[in-house]
Amino acid sequence: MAEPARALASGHVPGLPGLGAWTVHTDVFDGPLDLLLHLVKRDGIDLKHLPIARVCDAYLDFLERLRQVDLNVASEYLVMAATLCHLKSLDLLPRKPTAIAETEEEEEDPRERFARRLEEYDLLRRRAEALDRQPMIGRDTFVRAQGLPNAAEVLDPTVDAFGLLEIYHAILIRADEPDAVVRFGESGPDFATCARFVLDALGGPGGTEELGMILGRWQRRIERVLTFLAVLEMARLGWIGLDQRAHLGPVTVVAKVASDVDLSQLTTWVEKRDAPPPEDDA
Amino acid sequence: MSDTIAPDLEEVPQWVAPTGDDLVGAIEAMLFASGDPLPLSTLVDALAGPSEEDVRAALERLRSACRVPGRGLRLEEVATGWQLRTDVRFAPAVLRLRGERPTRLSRSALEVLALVAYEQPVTRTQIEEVRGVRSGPVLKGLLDRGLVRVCGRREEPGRPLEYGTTDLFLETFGLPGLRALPALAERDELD
Amino acid sequence: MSDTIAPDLEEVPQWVAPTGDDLVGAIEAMLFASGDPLPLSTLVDALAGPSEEDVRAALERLRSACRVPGRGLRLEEVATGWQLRTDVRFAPAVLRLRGERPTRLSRSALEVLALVAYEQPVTRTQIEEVRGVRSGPVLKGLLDRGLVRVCGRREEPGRPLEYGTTDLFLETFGLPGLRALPALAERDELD
Repeated sequence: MAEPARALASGHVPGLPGLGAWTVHTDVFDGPLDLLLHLVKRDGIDLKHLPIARVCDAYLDFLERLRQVDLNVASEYLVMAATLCHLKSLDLLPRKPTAIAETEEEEEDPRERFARRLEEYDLLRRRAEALDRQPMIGRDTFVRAQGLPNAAEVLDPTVDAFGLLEIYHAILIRADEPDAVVRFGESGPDFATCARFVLDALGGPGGTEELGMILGRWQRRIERVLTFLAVLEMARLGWIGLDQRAHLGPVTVVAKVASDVDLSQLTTWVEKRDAPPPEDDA
Repeated sequence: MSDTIAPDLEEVPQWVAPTGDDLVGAIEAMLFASGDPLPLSTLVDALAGPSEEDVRAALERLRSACRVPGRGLRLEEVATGWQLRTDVRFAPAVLRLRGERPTRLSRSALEVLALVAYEQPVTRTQIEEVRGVRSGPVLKGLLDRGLVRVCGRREEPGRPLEYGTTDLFLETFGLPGLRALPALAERDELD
Repeated sequence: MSDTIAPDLEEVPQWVAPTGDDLVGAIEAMLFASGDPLPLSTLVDALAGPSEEDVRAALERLRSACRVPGRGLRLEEVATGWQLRTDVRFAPAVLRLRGERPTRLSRSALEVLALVAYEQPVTRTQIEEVRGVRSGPVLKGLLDRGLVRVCGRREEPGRPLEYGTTDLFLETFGLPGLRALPALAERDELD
């Protein structure tokens, strides 16, 4: 960016067709103030004592060179040219008497106002450069990229590689069990029988047994399922308690009633569930 | 905080707040895991034990430890807290690793950003008056990048939007606050 | 690589490869900024100067430096390269900072993961046959978490997808490779 700006400013503009892509207002100079500031610095002019006539001439001269190499000049540059010509014309008029000029700031000479504006822009430029010298993320310094989750952050402390092995082992044992087969034509297992089976296994109040062990005694999947449902129902009724000490650990069933408890409540529930839907009254 | 973290004593062992070397190490781990800047208060709360002075002292120890030859990180205090960052000396190595060119702001963007930063709150009209060119698209770009935000409306005809900088701006330029902006008085710039 | 990184000599200064302390520092900065594990070859390529032996020696120096009291990070060589991570000793502090409990995998997820780990490559049908339940959603969850990946198609009718474990799986369970998965015989020895 700095290179074409220098080329233009020094007047050594190679008027080659290949350079037609240059557009002054966007690429080379960032607006007329930027161009003006560039000319002022190039010529070593003190911003505090801005010679409007000289600056105006330099500016017009520069625009003329741009025109000669057939570069488009944006309208804001032409507005600035008009402003400068106006200010230059003021130089030809006598200055207002000092007494009047001192009355109010509103009476400030437009040339001074213009010089102040250029100073203000110069300050902004310096501030922008100072900001640019700050270490910037993405250029001078980098923060930590979020990569794969950190093992220390995601690892379930209860499962390590050996835990994984235990689980694999358990699946293998389960898979070795006889296939769960439903035999048609055979009388199906009975919900109450399965409930009684659990209560018998527990052997009265306080008796405990691992749920997995109880279920494992059945050969067929349908019996295991019914027994599991019976356990849930009895837990709901408060006949038994379920206890799991560790996450993913074994579930222990604790009896709270005698093993010969009356199962009618349970069977009522089962019969209700199994009863055919009531006839439509219509 | 500890209530939600240790609801089950059987599973989560009692928290023992780190001290000494371990406090420094724990803070380094926390800053690393966070990535984002961490306010001092967040560290103090999470560590639940060491005083604010202890944590601050540990942060200073960590900052010094990063200055030892052979280290590639720096501990910086920015607007929103403490953050680990790569040492500026190693920016070329990081860029080569990423196969990236450095993120740069155009001069227009830097000008608008500097104006917003030093003069906030400012309106778009003010920006355009100082720069002498239309600045809408550049301003929009800075809004999109999250470096500038709308911070209000000026009570004047048309009620124009006022713009200011964001925390991300301070973070991006490694500034603890707006006061840390490089001081450039009008006088200095003429000297 | 350097061709794409330094297309403009005016803007990007000539690369001077770091040596000595600076090599260690540069590597720390690169690992920090990367996040993901970096293979040795990637580091060597990006550094464009030090030999593979130099880089390996610098990595070892960095690893030792992380073991000094007061450090909270560890340099580890995992399946896909070198990675800076928080020291496991400070995992409770990191978790407290985030107000999180460790992420847990459900029993179903662990079962599927165990099957994939030990039987890979496996198809979904195989998994479902062994477990006796539909396992599609669980498998998808593991794919999303990056613990399981599609590693091929079985040459059989329907060409079902085959699944295997990922590097993240190895990292999560602290395994240097699949061979390090404990065998059933080793488990029995522990009883």
